[in-house]
Amino acid sequence: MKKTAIIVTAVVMGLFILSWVLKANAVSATAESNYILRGFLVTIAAFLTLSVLSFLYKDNPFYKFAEHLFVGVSAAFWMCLGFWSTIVGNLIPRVSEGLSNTFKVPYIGGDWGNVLGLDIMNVVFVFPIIFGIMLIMRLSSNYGWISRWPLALIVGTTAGLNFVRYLQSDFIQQVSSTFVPLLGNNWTGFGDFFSNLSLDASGQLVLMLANWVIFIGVFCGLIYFFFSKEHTGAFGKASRVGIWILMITFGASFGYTVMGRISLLVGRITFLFKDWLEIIS
Amino acid sequence: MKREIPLFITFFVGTLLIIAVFIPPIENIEKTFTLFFDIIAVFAFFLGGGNLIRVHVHKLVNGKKDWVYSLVTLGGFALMLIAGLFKIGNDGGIAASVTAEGSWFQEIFNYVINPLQSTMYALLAFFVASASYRAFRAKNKEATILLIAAFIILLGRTPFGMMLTGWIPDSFSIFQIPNLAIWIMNSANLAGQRAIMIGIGLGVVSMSLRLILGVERTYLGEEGK
Amino acid sequence: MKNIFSIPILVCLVISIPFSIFAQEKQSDSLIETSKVIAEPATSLIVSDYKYDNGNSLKLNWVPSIDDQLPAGKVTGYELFRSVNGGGFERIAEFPPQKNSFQDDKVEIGSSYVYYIDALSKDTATSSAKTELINPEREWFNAGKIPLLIMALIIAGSIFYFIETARRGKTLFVRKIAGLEAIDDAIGRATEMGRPILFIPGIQDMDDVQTLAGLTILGRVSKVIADYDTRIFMPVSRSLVMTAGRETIKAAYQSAGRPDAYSDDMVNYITDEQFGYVAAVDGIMVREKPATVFLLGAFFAESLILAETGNSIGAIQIAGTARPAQLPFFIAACDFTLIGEELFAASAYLSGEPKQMGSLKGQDVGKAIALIVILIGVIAATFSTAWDIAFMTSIYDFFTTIFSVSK
Amino acid sequence: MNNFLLISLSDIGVIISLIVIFGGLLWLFVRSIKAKEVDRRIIFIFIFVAVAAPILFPITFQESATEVVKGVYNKIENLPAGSRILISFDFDPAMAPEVQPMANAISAHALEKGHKIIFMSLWATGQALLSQTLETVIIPQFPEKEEFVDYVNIGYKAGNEGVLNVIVADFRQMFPTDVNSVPLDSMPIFYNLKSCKDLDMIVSIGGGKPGPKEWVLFVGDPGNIPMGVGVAAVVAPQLYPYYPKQVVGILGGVKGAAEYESELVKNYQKFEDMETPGLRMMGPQTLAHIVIMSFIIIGNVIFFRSRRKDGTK
Repeated sequence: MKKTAIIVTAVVMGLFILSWVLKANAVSATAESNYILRGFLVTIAAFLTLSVLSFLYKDNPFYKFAEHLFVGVSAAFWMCLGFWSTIVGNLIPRVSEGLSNTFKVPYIGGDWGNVLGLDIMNVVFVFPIIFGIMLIMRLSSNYGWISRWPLALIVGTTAGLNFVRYLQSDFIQQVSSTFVPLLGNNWTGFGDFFSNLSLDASGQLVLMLANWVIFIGVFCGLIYFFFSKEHTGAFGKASRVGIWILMITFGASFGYTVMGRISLLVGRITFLFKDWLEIIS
Repeated sequence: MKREIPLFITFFVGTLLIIAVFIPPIENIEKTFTLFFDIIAVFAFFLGGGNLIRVHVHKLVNGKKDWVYSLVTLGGFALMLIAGLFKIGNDGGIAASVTAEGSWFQEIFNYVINPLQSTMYALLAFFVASASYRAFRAKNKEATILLIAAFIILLGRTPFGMMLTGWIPDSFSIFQIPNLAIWIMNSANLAGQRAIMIGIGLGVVSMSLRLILGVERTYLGEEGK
Repeated sequence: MKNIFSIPILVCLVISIPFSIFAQEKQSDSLIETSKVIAEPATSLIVSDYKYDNGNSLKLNWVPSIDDQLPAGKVTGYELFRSVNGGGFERIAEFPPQKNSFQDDKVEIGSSYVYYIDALSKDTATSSAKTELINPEREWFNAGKIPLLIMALIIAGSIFYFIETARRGKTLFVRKIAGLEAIDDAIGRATEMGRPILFIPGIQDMDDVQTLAGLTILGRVSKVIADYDTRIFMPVSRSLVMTAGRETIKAAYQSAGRPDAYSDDMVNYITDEQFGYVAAVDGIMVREKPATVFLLGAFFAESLILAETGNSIGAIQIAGTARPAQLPFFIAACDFTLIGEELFAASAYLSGEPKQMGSLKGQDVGKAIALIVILIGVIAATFSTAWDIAFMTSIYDFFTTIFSVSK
Repeated sequence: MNNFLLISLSDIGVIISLIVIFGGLLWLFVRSIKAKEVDRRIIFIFIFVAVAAPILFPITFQESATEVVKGVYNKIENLPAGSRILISFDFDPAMAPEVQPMANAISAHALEKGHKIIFMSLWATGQALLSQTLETVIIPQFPEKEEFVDYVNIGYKAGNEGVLNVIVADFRQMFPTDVNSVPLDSMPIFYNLKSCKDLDMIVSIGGGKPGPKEWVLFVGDPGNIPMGVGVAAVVAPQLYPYYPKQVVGILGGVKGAAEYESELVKNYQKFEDMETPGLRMMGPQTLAHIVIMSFIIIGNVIFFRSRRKDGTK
């Protein structure tokens, strides 16, 4: 067991170096000056790609390596971005002119005027700093409880913002979008309707049917979500239709999604074939 | 005090933000609070980063199983942090964009994070297949409906849908599978999505209210009373 | 039953009274000028402050040129000019023929404005008279949002009402929710097998209500865990969620009387990066082989990666999210799925507290309102488009006004 | 002669891979009649071959634009020249193969019509992809267009929906400068443009959060600005409720991109020989779909066979 592991590692290392050399050689033919580094970078990208794909077979040391590297590098990636774009980009310009100059970002404090000789914006934006520090108090065992304050602030913000937002876009807007005319948009009477009974995809009957399905679907779907009433009798039947509609929705969304997922794999395989192996152009 | 102040903060901020929507002069206050959140979240990064270091150093020192990999994590973390905070290789010094082309930060992103990220994402192509193989079986009425809907849409997304049903005359073109697929997406699928969305809207409203009123306070580590 | 439906009907009736008055309000048309020989200017250009805003809109009305009264008349369109604080006039908008009003949303409080409008014919433009100088004004209440306010009050009111009713001791019925019934069994199973439980609260931060819903369910789950002494892993992708998660589990252990059994290592921050997090969680799954996996919160593309990996190790999986796009994957790959609203209801349901149960009944009032309004709206829309019945059209207009996204 | 050989080589490749795929599926189907479950790794191999083979030996299919896609196309087509359009790159490299073709096609179309484009991103990781589009599509295809006049890249700002909340009222508060620290006030394209409300159209390309949905909720709806969206296939059904009232059209996944490309190729001489990554990607798509559908059938055959077995016992 141990032996095979060593052999596999050795083979992979060998291939890695081979790829590095070949790749560096291929890159050196172009204008790129730093071809040894470039060859290494493309090789490592390919190596990491294959390492992750190997997880499909089973967990293995290569996957573990890729996973741990990913965690470390990406955690630092987001930390740096948060620092530069939020702290330097959004906080400093609002609290301190001196620091803004140090970091060479345009100072925007002072937009809100002064009270008692203090810049309002400077003062207001000291609060998140205080709350941020309170959060870090978590590390202290005696004063850890104070980290609940910033947590409470955040939860309050979340609750307040989402209350109106969801009410508007997920409730109110969706309700009014369901006001569909059950006879279609250009109804010309029953006579016309019966003399023109085609199942053309953009035809009147089909559009009408869609509106019926939307109406009944939303109606029964909502009934399914009722919590305070036993789903029996007519109510139960409607809730059952509701489940069916939900099932169609889930099936349809699933089927529709497959395409996107395949594209991602196309992207990766193209990378391997084109940028690494260069067997397609 | 340990209890009441956080509850009061939640109540006060939540109520303020709801009322602000209706008062034009302070309707922009939510932007300030969104910024507050972003700033506090960056402070939280220090907590998270510190925790990450603590966990892996702990593994390393105690020589726990797979400690070698903790070394990889710590190494990657340190490398990226230095590259990003000191903007190594970014032309223009401190004012340069942190993601400038050619910088270490961007190179590591391009050749390490990007392939890892995209390949993890690409695993979905395989999992979508294995999930549909296992889950789409006609076990009962609901599962059968799920299966049929998925199958029609899948067919409709390929040229084969048209090849199979292209012979159907135009006056019955709804039965051509690509048309049927679009029809399902725009009717039943839309209805289901809407019912779910209306429900979610109410769920969020009710949840927000419970939080603001302090009925729900688990996140503070307290039992509701 | 009677309770749920009677409230919204009553409420609809009451709120419809002031609104029907609103709907009746009409602009008085001024008389059309007598005709002249060439392309006439537009007349009666009136500018007024747009009420109910922060002073950033002005409303303009005019009577189209007399040559624009017939279809295919001489007028090809209009151009609107504006001067700010006595400066030069600039063109700010153009309109097709027959147009007679405009709302200028690009004004600032503290500035003054003058407008005039040009009627364009094939090769000339004739100007209307200039308007009076106007300053946009700031109001302290946005009356344009009254419908939203009313909806918010009704729904919040009924939730509040039922919370109070329940608090006073009236028992309210709540139906069973499949996934939730399974939670205790799933934890019991993990205990029997001696394997851990994995809890994943989604990948969003505390600014998403779904994360909060996940955490409240965690509160109930960890109580059972503390009793059974089962191991729990909770890798998270946001450090704020880590903080909240630790607080939650710690409190559960404390209330179970076993604070020593709690350790901060139960909850760990991995990385903010979506797929980095997924890679790590997949690793944890195949190495620790949890018997039960909870996926409750906001999920994106990773939903299926996590659920399929969980399935491959034979774990019982209970999932729930309010992201409609991810629900199909959970339905396909997990044993139990909380669909949308059920996720939010779960925390209330699991708590078993009357107050929380009451809020569920309040939500149902919201749904009842939606059902009734949809029914009326659909009927009105049907009759008004098919047979053009004025009464139905006004009902339809009334409901679409209330149920519209206000600016 | 050489050319002829090449074509036939690729044809042989196509034939061999098709035989491998369909032969394998047939074998599995025969096995399934005996109610034998298939290991998930076998499914993985099939998917890999079905996707990899058409990349090596290209197979393409015909596409024609559907109504929802035409909605976006026609809106850009019918805006008067010189209109200002904002295009937001709200995706990361992982999502890029699916949605970047749309971003490229729409940008090229808008510039060709003489519109002015403001590029931005709500995703930190979208910024690099945005530069990529500028360098590989905009600059080579439209060398006559000037930065700051015809297009500008204002880059990324952290804050997700917060950013949207601000720019719907004021751009300069969030983006005082463009990505290279050039103040917005110095650019002709930003002349008289205070907030999103002054734009003629917004196109958001993405698939996660924040993305097109947030654009609709925070900018399109409150500002009453025409919105076009391009999304990863996974979220497209979720956006259908917004069409046609809140968005003018939706491009869903690679198929949406392929349809848009086919429309461009059909109507513009300039784009006749353009890169059509969307159209090209439909080959692997089709084969993979067939494989998945076959596995659904195989799964059901196994299910019914095993149920019958259980029944007779």
